[in-house]
Amino acid sequence: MIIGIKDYLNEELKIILNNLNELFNKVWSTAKLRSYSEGDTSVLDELWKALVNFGLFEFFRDAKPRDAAILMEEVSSRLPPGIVITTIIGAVATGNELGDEKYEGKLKISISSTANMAPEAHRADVIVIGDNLIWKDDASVKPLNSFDNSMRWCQVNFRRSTKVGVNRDLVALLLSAAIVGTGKPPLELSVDYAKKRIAFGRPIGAFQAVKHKLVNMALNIELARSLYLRAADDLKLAPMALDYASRIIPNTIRDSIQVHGGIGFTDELDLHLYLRRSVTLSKVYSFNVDELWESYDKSRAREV
Amino acid sequence: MIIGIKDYLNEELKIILNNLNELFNKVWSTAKLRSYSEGDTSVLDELWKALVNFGLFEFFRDAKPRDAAILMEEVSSRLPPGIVITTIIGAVATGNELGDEKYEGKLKISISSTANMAPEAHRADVIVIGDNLIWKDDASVKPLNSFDNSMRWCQVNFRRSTKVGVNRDLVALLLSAAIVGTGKPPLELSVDYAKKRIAFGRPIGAFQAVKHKLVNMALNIELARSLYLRAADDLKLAPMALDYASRIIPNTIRDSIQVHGGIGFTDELDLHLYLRRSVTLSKVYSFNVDELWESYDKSRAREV
Amino acid sequence: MSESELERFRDYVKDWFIKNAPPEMRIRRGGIGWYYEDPRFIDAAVRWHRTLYNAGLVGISWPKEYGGYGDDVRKELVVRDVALSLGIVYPGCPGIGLSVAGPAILFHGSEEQKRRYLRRILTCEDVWAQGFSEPCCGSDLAAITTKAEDRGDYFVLNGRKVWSSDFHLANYYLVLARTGSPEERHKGLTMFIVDTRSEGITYRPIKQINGRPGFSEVFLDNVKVPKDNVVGKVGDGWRVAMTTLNFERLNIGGAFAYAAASAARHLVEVRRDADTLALLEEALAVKELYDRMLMLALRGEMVGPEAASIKLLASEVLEKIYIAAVSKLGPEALAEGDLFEWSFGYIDSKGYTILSGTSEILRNLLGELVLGLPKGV
Amino acid sequence: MSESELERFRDYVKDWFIKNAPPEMRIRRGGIGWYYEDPRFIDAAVRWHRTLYNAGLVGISWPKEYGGYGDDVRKELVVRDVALSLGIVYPGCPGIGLSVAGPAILFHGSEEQKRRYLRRILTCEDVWAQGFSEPCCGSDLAAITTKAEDRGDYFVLNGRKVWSSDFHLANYYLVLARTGSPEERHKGLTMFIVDTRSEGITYRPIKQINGRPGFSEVFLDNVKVPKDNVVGKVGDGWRVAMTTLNFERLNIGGAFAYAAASAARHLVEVRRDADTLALLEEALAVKELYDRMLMLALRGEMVGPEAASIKLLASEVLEKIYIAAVSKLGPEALAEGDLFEWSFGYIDSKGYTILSGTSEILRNLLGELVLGLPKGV
Repeated sequence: MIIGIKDYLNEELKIILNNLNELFNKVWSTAKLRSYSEGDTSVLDELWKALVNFGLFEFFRDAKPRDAAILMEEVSSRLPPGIVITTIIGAVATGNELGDEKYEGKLKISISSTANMAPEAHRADVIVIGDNLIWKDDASVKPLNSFDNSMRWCQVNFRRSTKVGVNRDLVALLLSAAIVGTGKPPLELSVDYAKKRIAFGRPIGAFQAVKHKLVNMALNIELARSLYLRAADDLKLAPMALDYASRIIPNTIRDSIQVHGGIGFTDELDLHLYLRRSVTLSKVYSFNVDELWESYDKSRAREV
Repeated sequence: MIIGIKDYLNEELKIILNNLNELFNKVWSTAKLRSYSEGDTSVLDELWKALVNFGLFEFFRDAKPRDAAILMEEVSSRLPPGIVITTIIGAVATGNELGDEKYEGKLKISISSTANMAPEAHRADVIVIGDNLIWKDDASVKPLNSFDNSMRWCQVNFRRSTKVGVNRDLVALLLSAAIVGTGKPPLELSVDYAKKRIAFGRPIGAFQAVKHKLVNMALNIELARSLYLRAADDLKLAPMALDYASRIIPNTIRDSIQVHGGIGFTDELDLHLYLRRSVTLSKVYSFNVDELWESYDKSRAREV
Repeated sequence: MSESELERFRDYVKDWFIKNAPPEMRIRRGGIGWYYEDPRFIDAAVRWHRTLYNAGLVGISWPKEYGGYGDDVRKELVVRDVALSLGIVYPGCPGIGLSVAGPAILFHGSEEQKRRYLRRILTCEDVWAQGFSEPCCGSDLAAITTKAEDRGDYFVLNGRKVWSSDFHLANYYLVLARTGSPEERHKGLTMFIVDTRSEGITYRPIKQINGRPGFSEVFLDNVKVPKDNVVGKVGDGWRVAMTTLNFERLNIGGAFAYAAASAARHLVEVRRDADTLALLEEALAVKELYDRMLMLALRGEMVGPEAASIKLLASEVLEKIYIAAVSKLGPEALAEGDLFEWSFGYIDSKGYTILSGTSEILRNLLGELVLGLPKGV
Repeated sequence: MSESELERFRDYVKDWFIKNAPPEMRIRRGGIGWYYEDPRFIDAAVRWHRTLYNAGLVGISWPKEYGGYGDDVRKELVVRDVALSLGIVYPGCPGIGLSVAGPAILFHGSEEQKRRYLRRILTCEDVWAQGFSEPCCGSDLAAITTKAEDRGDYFVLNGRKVWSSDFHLANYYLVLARTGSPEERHKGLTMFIVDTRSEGITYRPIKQINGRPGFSEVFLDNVKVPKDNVVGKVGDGWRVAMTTLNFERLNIGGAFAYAAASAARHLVEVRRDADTLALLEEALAVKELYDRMLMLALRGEMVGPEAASIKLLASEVLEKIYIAAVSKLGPEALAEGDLFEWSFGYIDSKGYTILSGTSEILRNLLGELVLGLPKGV
């Protein structure tokens, strides 16, 4: 809410984002997300079909990293089932191993860097763990009760895999954008709430404790967004952008609950859904400290 | 300002603290501290004599760790020349190597854990670096322009030393109490200022941004104090108490400058003197991370 | 009681817990020990509570004439410390009987109320809930609108309450209601003991983001309350509420402080770095501040507004510990298995800085009542 | 200008700096590069500034008719970035001419004022200071009391200003004064250009806690100011001040942002751990946000209140970096020697979150003007 992405919003992108939002308004809602969490796959099927028709997956075929990340932020902010996110990332970050089908919505993809664990693997046709490409039929997949059951962790054991080249920096870029996306609606909900909710005779947003918290939330999101935009031009910074978003955005969503007070802690509001998704996205791909420094050094080497 | 030390304040200690404060009111001031920083040693001589007559150093001969720490907090809050602090610590933390004179004010002591550096060594009769006991005549001491020139770092080279047993936990305890002491006056000055200074038609302490900052400052001091009081009963926690106070209290003093705004950044106020001293005290003795964990494990072993 | 006697008592309690605590009362790593919130554990928790009471380990410092043991309060500290260190639930009774209703009645109740209610709180024969907040007013308690009308022999209560924890389990309800006019704000309030089975009471459990039905919205529709059930005097409800809240904050804060120390100790078993060291230090400092404040509170009988600092600090450090744990662990913390408890703490602890006074309200209160700063606007 | 042209320009500038920057204009590790504040460096800094200007590296995007180079603003970003990355002072002129007075005159000044002042700002022939705050009112600028009375041909100013940085070096003074009544608050203000050598001006340098005479208290005693020296219109001073402050915050924030990125990069050479990684990420994010905002500002001419976010964020991360450095280093950072510069940054940076609007004031402003939250109380 400080500057958003207006500096990079050309006419084409603006139209795509608008249309995408209309699509989500029509076919998706957090109510549907909640049924998906409880195992109702029909809502996923409906959304998936709409996204394929819209050409969402197709868009990522030739998108520049920056545009891909900006679109990912928007998609993620609508909280689709986790498999939508992992499929896009899996498509963008792999080479020709998965053919054209990955951009046609014909393949659902799960991706992870943790041995034997992958998000949404039970919905996937193909699972990418590290540099292992695993087809559904070669794996036994056990979905686990998870922190975010709309992006469920699965235990994955496989009999056979082939090697696949994964652009880890691109994974990091898209994940950081996706995490930033989860922070946006809670911020907007909180600013609205702070304007309306009255306590001690005035809107709570008039009190500095609330006002300054909201400002910090908006700034945090803007900073995490800035870092991924920077990383889009210098991909070696993407792991740092992911690290940053992972640390900052979930806490920003926590603050949105704090601003709402007791009502924020109830399941009747959606805030915790964003929190659960945000944290889950932060665990899809991990870079250890050494990898982060190595990546920074490579980026630094390119500069003065 | 939350509970202070009232839970441990028996009649005897109360009288000692009151008398000590009267003494400082009479013979000491930050104006004198400023002349001391500029090289005027006469103000030190005057204060030293008064402290000896008062029996300050003598008090530490038999004091329990908790009482010693509480008194150290009070002494430190009055910002005496650094040599007063290091002499007390040097006396308490060493064994018989320095004889009775160390409690009689006949010896000025510098203490440090950093090779070739010691605070106030140029004022000391004896310098304790690590387990080296170095007499003035065996050392060449070069005072350096320092962050706090009332507790000046010196470069120390020595021709001869003897070994000395230093109770590092006691050093840590007294230093943590001394650091807490430096936080108290800035908090009090800030609370007073926030009650008087008017902006936008009301005292600035009415604004939550200021009010909550002051509350945090008071709580930080109370927490650091609580941890050193706990450590006084379980000395193995003293290095953690020092680590905590070193991280928390200087930042609390920085907040006191923030609360004062522009005037807080002027040399006309004393706030920065407390900040300089606080940071300097945090560097007298250092424990690396391994030592801190080792110390914690020893303390833990004593518990359930 | 001397230091060495206390040490021996600690050893005794430790042995006793190790021998007697049933498996379901052992807190998994990172848990806070509010297991009674989990419906599966309520019966076991109540049984455990009674075992503790019968063994002389609950109500240690409460007066003998009301069912307590009239003993040294430091023993209570020791018991709680040992229980938390061992990772055992203490005590077990749901609701706010021991932490809030008990102290409110001890300090403001009539002799008859003390005799009638206190012992049954200690034995967990009664479970208490609290009815202060309303949909209009959570933080701004002086603005509540639930009306209590004097009808001669009794009062009639009408209104709506929210955030009543464990109401679905409670048989008594401590209710703050307006006996004066709205303009009087906090001067027009009175505190009542209400039987939850009274005619006219209905409730709607609200699902929390932790997945549990922890609190309810409670509707009071012409509920008759006998005059004997006023705690303190009519119009004195604000003062009773404040003592009550001070106690609640000290008690909840204490539970959080001990949980934080325990969680921090677990965390540093999982990961040792500068962050976790800092959190451990902070947690130990908060716990020590709580111990100190409790001792002071018990010397002077009343707990002052500074008690808010314990709940404030402990809830915040506990939240930070859970955040650190989830942030440092891999996806294993986000799915069923050994580490899943951390993510329950992660979500649950977001409530700790809201319940019983948000951090923002508590900082106001500390600034104004403890530091003496001008009233906020 | 294409990306590859910009890349070539970067290489050119890098070579140029390496060849031409004198040793005393190379910032020691952790320094922010405000070396002109150190009296020993002023002459060298002014010389350096002129060298930069003559080489076409200052005023790149300013209009040609006023002494600028009328070129692509991205080149300005590149120059600043390269200078900071190499640890070289940029630009060198003391005071607020380039950062504040220049933009104020560019956007609100008369054609004559533009011609008269802008070029001499670029060449550092004139040094400017700013007279907004007063002892009564630092944060509450709308309450200032310095009076400007209309005497027909000229105004007469009376009052007292504080926090005027570099006043002792300045020959022009940008003064906000009250032409209306106090009740009008921000509606009764006007902005003036005042010659510091005018009769009736005296000043008292105030020593800062960093040991330097950075700012002065300035006394205006019947100071005559020609009518031509009003910037914008009479009564329009608040609007001029706000643009000016927006620019100041963007510019100072930019300097801080670049300094933070540079200091963070130095810090991670000293120590690599989770803290310093987090600070590096934050500093790079702030710098990127600044670059983005500057580009936006230049597309639409005026800088809005969101500029405050840069100064707010950059000052806070820079402060945190210095705190981390001093906290992680040994006593060597506290005494003369290679690392002493860190402790200068440590003390100096405590001013960054105060000057040009405290963090508290800027958060209010962002909350109200950018997020649209209700006005504070």
